[in-house]
Amino acid sequence: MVEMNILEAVRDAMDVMLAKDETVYLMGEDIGPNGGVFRATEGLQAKHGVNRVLDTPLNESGIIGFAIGMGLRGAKAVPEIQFIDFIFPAFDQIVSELAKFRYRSGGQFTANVTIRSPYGGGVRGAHYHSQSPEALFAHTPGLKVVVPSNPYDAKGLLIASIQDPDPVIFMEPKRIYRAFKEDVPEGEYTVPIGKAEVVREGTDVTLISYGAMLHVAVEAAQIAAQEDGINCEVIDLKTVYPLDIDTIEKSVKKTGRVISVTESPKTAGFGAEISALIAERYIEYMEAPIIRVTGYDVPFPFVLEHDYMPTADRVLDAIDRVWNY
Amino acid sequence: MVEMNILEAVRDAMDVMLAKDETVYLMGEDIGPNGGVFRATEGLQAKHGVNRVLDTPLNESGIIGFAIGMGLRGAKAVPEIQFIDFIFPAFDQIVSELAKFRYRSGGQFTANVTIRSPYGGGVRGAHYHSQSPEALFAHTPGLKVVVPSNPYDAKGLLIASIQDPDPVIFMEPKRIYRAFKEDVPEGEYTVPIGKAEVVREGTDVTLISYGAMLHVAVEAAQIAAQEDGINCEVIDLKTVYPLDIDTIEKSVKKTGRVISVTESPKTAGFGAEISALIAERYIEYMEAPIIRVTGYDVPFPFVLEHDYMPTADRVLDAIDRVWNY
Amino acid sequence: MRKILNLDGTIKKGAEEPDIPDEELLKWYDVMVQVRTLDAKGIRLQRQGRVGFHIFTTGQEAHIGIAAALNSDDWIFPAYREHGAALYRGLALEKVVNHLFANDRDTQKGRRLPGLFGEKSINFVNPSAPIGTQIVQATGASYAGMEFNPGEVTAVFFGDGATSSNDFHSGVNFAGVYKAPTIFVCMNNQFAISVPIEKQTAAEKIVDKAVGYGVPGERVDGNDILAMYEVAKEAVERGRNGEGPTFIEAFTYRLGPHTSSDDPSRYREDEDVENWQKKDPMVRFKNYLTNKGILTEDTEKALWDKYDKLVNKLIEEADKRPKPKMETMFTDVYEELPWHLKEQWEEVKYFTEDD
Amino acid sequence: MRKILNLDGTIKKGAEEPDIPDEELLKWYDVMVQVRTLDAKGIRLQRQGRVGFHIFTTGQEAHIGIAAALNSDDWIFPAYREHGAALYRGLALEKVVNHLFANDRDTQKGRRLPGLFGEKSINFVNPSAPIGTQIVQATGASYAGMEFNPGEVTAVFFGDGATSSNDFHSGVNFAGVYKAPTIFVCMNNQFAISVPIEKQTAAEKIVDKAVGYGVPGERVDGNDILAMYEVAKEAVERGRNGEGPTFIEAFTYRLGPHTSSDDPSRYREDEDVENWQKKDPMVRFKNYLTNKGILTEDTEKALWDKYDKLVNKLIEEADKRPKPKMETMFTDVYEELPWHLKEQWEEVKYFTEDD
Ligand SMILES: Cc1ncc(C[n+]2csc(CCOP(=O)(O)OP(=O)(O)O)c2C)c(N)n1
Ligand SMILES: Cc1ncc(C[n+]2csc(CCOP(=O)(O)OP(=O)(O)O)c2C)c(N)n1
Ligand SMILES: [Mg+2]
Ligand SMILES: [Mg+2]
Repeated sequence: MVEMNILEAVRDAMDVMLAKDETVYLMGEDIGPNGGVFRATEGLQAKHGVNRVLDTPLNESGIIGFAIGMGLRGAKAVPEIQFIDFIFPAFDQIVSELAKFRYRSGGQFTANVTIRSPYGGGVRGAHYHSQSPEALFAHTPGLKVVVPSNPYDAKGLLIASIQDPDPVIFMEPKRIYRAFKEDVPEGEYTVPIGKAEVVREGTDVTLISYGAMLHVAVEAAQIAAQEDGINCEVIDLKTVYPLDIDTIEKSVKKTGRVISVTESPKTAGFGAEISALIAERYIEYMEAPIIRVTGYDVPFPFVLEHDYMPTADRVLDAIDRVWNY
Repeated sequence: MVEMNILEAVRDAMDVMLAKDETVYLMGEDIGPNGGVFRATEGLQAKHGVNRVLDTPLNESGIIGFAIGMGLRGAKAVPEIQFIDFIFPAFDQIVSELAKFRYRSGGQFTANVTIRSPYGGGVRGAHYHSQSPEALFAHTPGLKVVVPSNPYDAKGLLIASIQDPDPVIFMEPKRIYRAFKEDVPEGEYTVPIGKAEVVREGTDVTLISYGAMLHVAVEAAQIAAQEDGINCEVIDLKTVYPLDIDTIEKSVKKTGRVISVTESPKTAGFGAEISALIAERYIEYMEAPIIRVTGYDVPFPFVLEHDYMPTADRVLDAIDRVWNY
Repeated sequence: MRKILNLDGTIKKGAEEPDIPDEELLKWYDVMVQVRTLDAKGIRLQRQGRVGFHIFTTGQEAHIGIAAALNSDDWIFPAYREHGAALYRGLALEKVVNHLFANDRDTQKGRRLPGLFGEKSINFVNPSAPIGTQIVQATGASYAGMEFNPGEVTAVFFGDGATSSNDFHSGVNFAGVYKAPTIFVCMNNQFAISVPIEKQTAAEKIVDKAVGYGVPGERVDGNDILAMYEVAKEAVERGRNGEGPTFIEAFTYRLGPHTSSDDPSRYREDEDVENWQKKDPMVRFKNYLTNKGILTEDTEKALWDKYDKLVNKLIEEADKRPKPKMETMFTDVYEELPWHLKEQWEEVKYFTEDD
Repeated sequence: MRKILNLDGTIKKGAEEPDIPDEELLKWYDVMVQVRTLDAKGIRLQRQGRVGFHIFTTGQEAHIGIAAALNSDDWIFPAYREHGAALYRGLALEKVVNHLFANDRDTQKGRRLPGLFGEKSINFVNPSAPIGTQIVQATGASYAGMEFNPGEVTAVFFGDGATSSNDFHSGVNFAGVYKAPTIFVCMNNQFAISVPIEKQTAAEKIVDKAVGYGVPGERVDGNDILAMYEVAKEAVERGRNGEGPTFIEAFTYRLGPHTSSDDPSRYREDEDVENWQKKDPMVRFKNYLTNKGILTEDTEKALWDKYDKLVNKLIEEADKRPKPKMETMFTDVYEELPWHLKEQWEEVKYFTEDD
């Protein structure tokens, strides 16, 4: 075991896989000598070689298209998009190509590509260094979307993603990259893709979240317990798509009250999918409205960022609304 | 009044606006001498000039970026994306630029751009000539998403979109481009953006849809009335984003039973937003699960297209489920 | 512009005739016949409503010369008019025909528009429909090929329209930077559906684009299969030697419509088509083979007959086959079927059993 | 490479000295002082935690020569190191400083990272953060400008890294095809954050990229404001005369870090920086002005003092201003506030009143 923060865990996952599997390649802007703008790839080029860790020209569709080509030819490609806000130039390569290759070729051609990218607000990054577009990828059959919330999962899920033959969008919560450390096993281990975890058991209200927002949900749950004696169960989805319906089912049938906490704009965000699944499958268990705590439907702001982001306060208000319904 | 199908109505809207407002410009692939692959722009270049109706190089981000630039400089730009499946290379220009210009510049710079594009399945077009990505745009603050279902609305909404100072994604249901004709007024008129319409009154179940799927919903409603005596209310959203919550509210409070009918993949599709809004705001009125009838979570298929698309049969089954709940 | 064959099949003054075995030359012609037979049959089937769509290769058969310059384990990324390259590699016509009918034997499992097929066993990649996306993918594949199997090269085909695409820009650029052994082949047929090359780019020649990426370029008569073969050979050589990518502009013309949905009379003159018909790559090559005594009227007729019969038979068989099973709607989205697709599959079963 | 000024401010042998009024030359220098003052103050404020971010222009001030070659109603699309162009057009420093503090007087309403600002009144477009997007937008604007106001031209700035972007490719290509009067100015400072130009492209020179778009190109010493002015003048001339776009590669160097978040010692040698410091565009221009007797030690010092004091005062004032009102989170998403934003605004009010 080594104490690591999320950033170190991510780096360690890549280091382990580069050492273990010579078909693993990294590519991205500034990931070489600069070690990535967040230093996620620090030292990896020096250690594993300039052929395996590629600084790329400034073109995201190029990075992903190139990674797809490597994947088709047998590599496990792990491209980095510097900020997920810059993934949109690559959108066509991701949704038209990466997501559909296996299907359109009748299973003949596949590309094992794991797209890593820091996402999310709370870092004073404004419009273009703050977004959280998981809903767009969750609407794209063929992709998996993984969002860890702690160092142990970050490493285990990233290794699992690199090994997974299907394409994965691996979203790293940059707001908590360095927020806390945890014991993380050395070497190779995996955390299963597609499995959620109940990180706090409870009986009254189910909070569903992932990534950086998970911690906001947990904070709210703690306060609700302390201050109001409301006992929230908190689910960390970990994999947003395809999500773990069983864990959700069990919890919401128990509590009958559900709140999702996600940070992207509300309309057609991933919280909508959570609400819709529940309203479709378990509505008879619901004892209150199904609430979404989200970012607002505006471009990500700058100075008003704090008011834009879901906070424990806002979650507590939602808890109050469903509890006292 | 002139009898027109949707395609003719769309063409007429452009013709009217090109004639009336010299700041209106069209641009797209094959829209000049070829008149567009669906002939939506047939004759417009000959009539309004090669400077106003531009055949473009094969680059969708180029088309949209160029249109944005024209918009910034005072034009009303009406780019065509040949099939909406090919809009993804332009995704960055749409979500990072077009949607955010007004906001990021503090209201100083705006681009009046109306992106027209044929969308949807049912035309044996396979993966890349069939998709319906409205949910992606509805998750993008700053955009409006408009989807007409008949000739009258097609013309009136397109003229309204061109006049609207905000960017509009105008999705044309190509499956019913030529399906039926209606009386359409000559010259200029508008249908308001942001307003839904109850196209069939009913008391038992609310069906919410738009575009080509609206007709599937209406068909199911007719059968349900005839065969089972179930009286469905059918709402044509017309504007998907921002949608008309009042019309939805009134209807669902009345019926307590809701089904949305949309053709894109289910997960994180626009049906999810409809469900989520209702589960959040009107759950106490609900007497049954909120059901989504959608395409499946797979890339758009080819020979199995008929089984992929929502049909009256599938909607009827959903009606049965909510009615006999 | 590189050129070897005159229209009458003689060798152009000053050009050197490549030294290629007769058998190989005949194979090229054989594949040309297959391609053109498929075009003739395909459009007829489409007009009869028996298949949904047809994409034409006619006029662009000299691309087979590029395939011939590669080893069989080099990868090929086609656009959608390079069926000849697949057939050259030995793809059975039966597979093509089953694909056209999108039946249960279609390797694509009936998921694609007819004409968009790939085949893993011959390293012939399944093409997209969005234009240009394969270009940068080919760069990535060639880079991986260089890493995993030094000396391997990758060829990628695309049209003149595709040179405007984003993935062209990054594809050629990345290849230049990494010295990846990619052979970029622009089949410049001078139109992107209706848009003529002058509306596509102000560059004098497509090959000029290579300069901006620091990649060597070559312009070649795209209707001259010998010249195509020669420039490709040189490019392959460079690639195998670690000298990086090459850009080839093959100047050609599509003699048919863009696809079965297109009406070319809306945007080009009959006269142009007639002029280009005179430069037909098959006729020119046939003249060459005839001059050399490799091909006779009789052997040629026999070839056409053979494929006519064969393809007719394959069509008859393919048409009888059922469409792919319902489960193919859900498989191959992921390696394993997730819960929600299992659920959705159950739902479809319910409705189709109802029908 | 076009060049007029030697490092010592003398005119290069064979080059012609442009005929520019002293007053105008002094204005250029004045703007340079403003730009560099803002850089010095900005980074200090960032280090003090008083503003969130700083983007450097230092070393690239010769871009002012491009702005000087335009009319004031021509449009400019900056990247993010072209504050000089805005100041040249008369943008009040007060506006810049209020923007840096993202306060209630910021024209951007506190919505952008400090340094990313535009100003409608001077046709200086609000830049993005995604690299390259402005390039094709500029092409569109220049086309509209040509339609609405014949003779109008548009200039667009971007870095060497941006030449790899998709929107560079379509931007230059579309301009070539439509003969749009766009002046493409690549500020080639040889790095995209840490990525050196050799990893960005295998092209020998950035200007080579113009060839592939059929657009005339010019390479210029980007630290020589006179040369920058001259090539821009010629490009403007061409644009106004309907001769279409021009591509300018300005070869330069960023003397500071990429942004306040960057540590350039990780990827470049001190020696390089020192070498380029010797080519500092301000020093060179100062030498020229001094040689000509337009500038003296005293007038120069007075300039620095003036802006030092002015900016200090502006900072003091800006720092005191409140942040923009809560409603600015919701306005300008659309021209009018839709129902759901009204609702969300109510929600925010509820929480902020709670705080
Ligand atoms: C991204 C994208 N935009 C538009 C289309 C529609 N489309 C299909 S083929 C084509 C023209 C392609 O021209 P070119 O690259 O020259 O190839 P050719 O068909 O001439 O062989 C167009 C515009 C598409 N398939 N993909
Ligand atoms: C699409 C996109 N990808 C990545 C980034 C992160 N990024 C910001 S600036 C920059 C380098 C830009 O280099 P260049 O164009 O040469 O301009 P310079 O900063 O050198 O002036 C990068 C990679 C971005 N802003 N946008
Ligand atoms: Mg072509
Ligand atoms: Mg640079």
